[in-house]
Amino acid sequence: MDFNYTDTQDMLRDTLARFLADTYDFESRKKMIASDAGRDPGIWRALATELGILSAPFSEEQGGLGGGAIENLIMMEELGKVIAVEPYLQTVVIGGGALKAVGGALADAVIPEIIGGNVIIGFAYAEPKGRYNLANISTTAKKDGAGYILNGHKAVVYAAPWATHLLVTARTGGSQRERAGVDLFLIDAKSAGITRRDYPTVDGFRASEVYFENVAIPGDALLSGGIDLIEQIVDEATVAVCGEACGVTRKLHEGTLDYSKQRQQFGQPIGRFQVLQHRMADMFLEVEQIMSMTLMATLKLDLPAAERKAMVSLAKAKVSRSAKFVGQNAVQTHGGIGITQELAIGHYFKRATMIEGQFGSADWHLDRYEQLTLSDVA
Amino acid sequence: MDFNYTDTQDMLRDTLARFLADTYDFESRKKMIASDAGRDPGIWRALATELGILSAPFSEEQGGLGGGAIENLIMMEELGKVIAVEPYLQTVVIGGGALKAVGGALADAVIPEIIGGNVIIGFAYAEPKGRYNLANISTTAKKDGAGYILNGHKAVVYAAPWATHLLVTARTGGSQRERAGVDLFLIDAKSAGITRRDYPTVDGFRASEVYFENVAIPGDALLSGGIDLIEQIVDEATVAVCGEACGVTRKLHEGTLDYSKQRQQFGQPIGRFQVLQHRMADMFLEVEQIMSMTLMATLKLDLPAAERKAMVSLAKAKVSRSAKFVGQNAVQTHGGIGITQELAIGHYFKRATMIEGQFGSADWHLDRYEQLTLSDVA
Amino acid sequence: MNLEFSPEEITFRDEVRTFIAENYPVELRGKQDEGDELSKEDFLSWHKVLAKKGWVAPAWPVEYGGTGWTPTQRYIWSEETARADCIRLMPFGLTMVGPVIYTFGTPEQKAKFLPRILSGEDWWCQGYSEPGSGSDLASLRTKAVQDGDHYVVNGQKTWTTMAQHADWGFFLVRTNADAKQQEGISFLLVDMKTPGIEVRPIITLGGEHEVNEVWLEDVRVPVENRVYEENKGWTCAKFLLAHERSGIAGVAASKRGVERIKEIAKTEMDDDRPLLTNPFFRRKVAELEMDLTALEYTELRTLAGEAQGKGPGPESSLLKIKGSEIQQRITELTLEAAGHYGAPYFRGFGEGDNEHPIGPEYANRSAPVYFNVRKTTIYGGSNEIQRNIIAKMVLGL
Amino acid sequence: MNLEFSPEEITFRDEVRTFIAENYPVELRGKQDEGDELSKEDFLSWHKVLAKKGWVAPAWPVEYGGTGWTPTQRYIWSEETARADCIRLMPFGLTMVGPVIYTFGTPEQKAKFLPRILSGEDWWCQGYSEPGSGSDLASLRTKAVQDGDHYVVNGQKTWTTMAQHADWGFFLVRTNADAKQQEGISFLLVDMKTPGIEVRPIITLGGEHEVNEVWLEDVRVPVENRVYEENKGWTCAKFLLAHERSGIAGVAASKRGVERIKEIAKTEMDDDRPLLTNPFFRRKVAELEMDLTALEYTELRTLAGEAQGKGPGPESSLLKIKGSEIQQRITELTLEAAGHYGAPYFRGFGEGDNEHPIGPEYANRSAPVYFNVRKTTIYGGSNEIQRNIIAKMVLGL
Repeated sequence: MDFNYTDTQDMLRDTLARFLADTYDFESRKKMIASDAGRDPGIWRALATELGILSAPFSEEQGGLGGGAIENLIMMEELGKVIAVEPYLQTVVIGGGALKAVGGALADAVIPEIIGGNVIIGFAYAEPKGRYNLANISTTAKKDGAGYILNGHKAVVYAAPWATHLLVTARTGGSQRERAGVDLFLIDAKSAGITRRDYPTVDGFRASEVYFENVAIPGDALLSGGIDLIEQIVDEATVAVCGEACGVTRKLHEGTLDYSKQRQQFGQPIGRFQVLQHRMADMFLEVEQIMSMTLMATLKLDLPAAERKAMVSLAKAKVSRSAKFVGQNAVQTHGGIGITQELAIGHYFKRATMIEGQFGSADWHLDRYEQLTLSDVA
Repeated sequence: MDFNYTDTQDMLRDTLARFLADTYDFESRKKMIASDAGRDPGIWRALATELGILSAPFSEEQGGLGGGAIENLIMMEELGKVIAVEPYLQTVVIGGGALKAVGGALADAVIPEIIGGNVIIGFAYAEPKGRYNLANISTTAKKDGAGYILNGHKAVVYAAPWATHLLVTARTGGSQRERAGVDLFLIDAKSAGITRRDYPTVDGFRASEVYFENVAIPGDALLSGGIDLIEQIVDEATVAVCGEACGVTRKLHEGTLDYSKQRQQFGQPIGRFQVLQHRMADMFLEVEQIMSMTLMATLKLDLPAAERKAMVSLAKAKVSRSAKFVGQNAVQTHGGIGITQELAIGHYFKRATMIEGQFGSADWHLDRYEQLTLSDVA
Repeated sequence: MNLEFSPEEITFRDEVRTFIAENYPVELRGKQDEGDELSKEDFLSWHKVLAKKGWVAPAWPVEYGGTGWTPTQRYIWSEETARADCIRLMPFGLTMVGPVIYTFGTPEQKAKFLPRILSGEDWWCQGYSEPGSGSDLASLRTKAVQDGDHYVVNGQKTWTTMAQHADWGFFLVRTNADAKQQEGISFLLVDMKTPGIEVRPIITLGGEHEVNEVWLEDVRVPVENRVYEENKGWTCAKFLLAHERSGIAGVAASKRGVERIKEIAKTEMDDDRPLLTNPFFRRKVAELEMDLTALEYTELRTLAGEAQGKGPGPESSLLKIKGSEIQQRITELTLEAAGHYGAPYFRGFGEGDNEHPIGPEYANRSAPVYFNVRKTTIYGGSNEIQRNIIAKMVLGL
Repeated sequence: MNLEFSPEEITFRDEVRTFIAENYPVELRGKQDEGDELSKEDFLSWHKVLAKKGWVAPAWPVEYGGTGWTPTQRYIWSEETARADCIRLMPFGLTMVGPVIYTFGTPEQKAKFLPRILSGEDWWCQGYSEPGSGSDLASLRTKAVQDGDHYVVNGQKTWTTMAQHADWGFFLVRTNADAKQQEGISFLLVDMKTPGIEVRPIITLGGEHEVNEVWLEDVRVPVENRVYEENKGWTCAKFLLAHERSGIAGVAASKRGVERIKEIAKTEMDDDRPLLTNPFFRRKVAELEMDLTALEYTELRTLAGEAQGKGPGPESSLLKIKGSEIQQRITELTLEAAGHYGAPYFRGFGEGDNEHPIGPEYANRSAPVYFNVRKTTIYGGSNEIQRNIIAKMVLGL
């Protein structure tokens, strides 16, 4: 057993942290998300070219640094610390992860473009009615000669307004909610027949409703692997979001701690009040446990699917609950100022709140865990 | 709407409280429960004859004071304040309640004996396997001429070692778990074929496993009403236990408050520490809500069965949870001394703990509530 | 002891129900439920209907325009308005400064201000909190120095709800810097159009402009606008805080909130079944109903005590604590129900925008309302302060 | 970074497993699971097996009789012993006074005491708490006055676990009443057979006699039995408290406890189905596993830090807080599973009593164990104290 980061990993973290400290202060972020585009494309370009770190989780053959889930964790944690709205999760973790998993010509073609910062991917998996069941989808991909015809409506596709490509789940066969027949496609976001309705999200990102109307896609857009592949990449994404939560909640805790040392009430810093001291101790406990669970799940991503799913779900359930606890108590300890747009704390709280439900709520993940591990009472 | 007690009710409470203050101090109680009998029969006699208050919830025609559920609440609350082990719940609330509900010759015969202190009743309803489902019983009462033959095993029958009569649920027909065919019998505890294994309970009472082996009982031992009647009296008993919880938790809170004002640590009474202050404020909140829910449920006992059950369950669920919170925090605030036999607080805690599950845990009652009120999603 | 309404009370309830059904403004329907931001016009629209009927200030003494209702009638009133999803009027005039004026004010003050509060002519705001004095209200530093028949007020207030619309504000100011904190404070009524007042918006997490900073620079306030004695303003403030707490349980509104969640969860799907059949979602609803029932009966017991002349004491802190926690849990459940559609940030339709909203209608405002309602455990004396009050005033710690 | 055991570690694990299977005393099997009260003989029986093997004090330095295991091996050891339901040895000699002696003691003290701790010859108890000093340990008042080559000790200790069996005790005593609280304390090793010592039982809620009061009247203790410098006993005490906390997470034992609940809930019926299929009971089990996993990986991270030379710092308070809460939740669930059969108070079989216990076997001790385990959030520095420590030492508040 070993919990140490390698020197390369430490360096990756330092490089990114230093870059974000220079570019992603709270005021700069505010401007980015208020801009028409909702981001500063220069940041992504710099990550790709100047820092060259979008390559971190890819194999050396694919032009990467030879990393994997731990590198994604490091990246997500640091991005979380500045509540960055960069499409790293969608593009590198999810899109890149899917391509790594299937390999082949498509991967060889697209991964270098991801590393180079030329491809941004939106993950179009959710639908208006399916909630967290990845197989409960109505979007269809009908075989049409060598290709497919895509029809459907995907909900709340983060990063879609910026995306060059969409990674889409669609049904090629089987009936509603059946696992068999669900497939994954990587398609050009500009394909004819795709329309979008773009909007900001409450946590500062941009997203879209994406509508597919008889969108013709080539046969090689299919990433073979079906629902198993989709579950795998969603598990990887879930753990990456846990990594982001490590950064977000640590900042919530630190910010609250700092505030409590400065803010005076009743003639003393509020951090002198024992009730707030214990609350911040409890927040510390939760932040540490978020870290522990995220590491655990990261290190278990390579296990067989049933065990991987169980442990990812256990981690996400804990992270969801702890993020809620930390976020709510950070706001409460700040008082009114905690729920204004003025201070960073409120923005971290908003992101923490959305992380709670992303890729499944605590209840949903506990349910999945139970189905996998506590159902055998024969 | 009116939340006032009548003068008669106030008087009832005062009479009982004064008597218990004289007779049921902590040391006296300790001696009673450590004695062979496990109680001081003189107390019950005095309640019946000297104070004449076992008559409180019975109608005037039956020799009572014309009271009902509110009188039971008052009695149970005051008994709870001294964690009395008297069989009021079993004898007056449950046994008396069943007889009041059915009326007739049996009621006319037995109620005066209850009032007079000559009858003590054990309620034999639980079984080793049925948990809280009152219809999931294996004890059978087979018709035999004019009477019945009883066979079975009843679990943890509180007050059975002291009982002159047993109120027994048994199946006269139908299959396991079927509501139809469950009936209620009031029988002589000395009937041939009844054996008992007696033991103390963790909360200071005495109880028994009761075994029926071909016990012949007369036909008029049947209290007609079946499962509906049984549910009604168990609901009444449940609310009475909530009433007891009012007394028990109030004492837990008061005792903790007193202790926190005396106990010195770090040069000051521990009640000066804000964390303990807030905890005791929260205990106060819970105690008040136990009172509110108990009053609510008491006043709704006469509603139609579905609504009565829903509101009793809502009350018991809240009382169970709040009693746990108050009990655990009382002990924690006392520190080590809270879990010794020396101080009263630990004994209140033990009773509060057993109240949690009595007649159904919080989860069980929430489940019943949901079945009754939140199942209609057509 | 009983819970039943008398025949008279049932008649009253039916009268209220009919009145609401016939008179609640059509354009307001659904707005409270959806958590829509409400405009000044929205509030005034319902206010004026009630004012016309004489029901706008149920708790006021009859001589000043109250209804003379019993506590039970007032309970019925709040039940019925919540049940019908009526918007809740702003409290600053009706339940805050109004009672202070009729309790502590001069005959002139009563004559001048009370009718305009009732009519809706004056929109009030509250100048209490300051950047440096939140929970520690008595440490406020905005000072008022007498100059002839005026006070000259300088300082800064914050969290001033709806000050952007206000005609008048009631302000706590320091009139004696040498006295002990609570003994040098006065209670002033300030015309918000007085020169030297600047109102600056504070935008909260959901994007709402509800609260403001109010900057006061050499603001001249006639001495006749001081309520009660100089340096005795804390008496008014304490009176008002207790008054504020007793209504803050918000039971009737929360009941409506829980009903709405049930409605949502009956149609919103959780994979292949209605969300309300998910045992854990359903359990959270049941737990809300449980805790809300406990709060309701605790409030009823308090009301019964009040009817017997026991004023709303520090016990009312209980109502504030539990009421606010329940309000927050309702918003948490709504956001949970929204699932993916909690994320889109949608600020209502622009002119001529006829597109459908994104996701189910209730979901649009679920996250902003969730964020916004975090305030309920902070304002009106934070829940930490309420627990301090209970510890000190009720438990003697 | 990886979680896998090396081939050597797997070999070691198999060796441990085999050793336990072949050597764990037959008469002890099942006792830990059932929460049975354990006798001195029970403890010694297992102790001696381990002493013979040389595995009784894994964490001690090799020179004093430790095993020289890596942190991972120690982790495997605690996993495997818990998995096999081995009873947990009393910590007073092995993990408390032993480390103090080999860290701070004289060569003579080491030579005299350490071998007898390892062999099990001496049974130790801890004289720390006093009736007036619980959480505020440094306020202790038992005093020791030097008289020639002896200290004369007077005072009273309490919560002294298993003192009724003890040969030796380690005591904190005040040797300088004028110094600041923590600076006048010394650490003494006391022969429990010395005249003037009286041990009085304290019976806890489940009826157990685990803890005692220890009264000391003119107890003469040789000065050579003082560990470390006079008035510097607090240094030993702090060392020991940190040492105590790091093992107190109890992860392996709690894992076993959760496994046991699952076994129970697979057969125990909830009406017509196994209790484990009740969604709410099952959810509580899952939540326990979730929190226990979070604790386990937090402990592993701490161990990894220790392996790199970062001592168990105040962060270990986290392990104490969460570990004790989880232990309590396990007992709560067991009691819940017992249903009606949580109530009978059954203190084991008398001689020749061949009757079945009342209810299912696991249920007999469920309530007493629940009551008893409330102590885990109180002892070893209450969880309130641990939160104070985190606030002060980690958060700088």
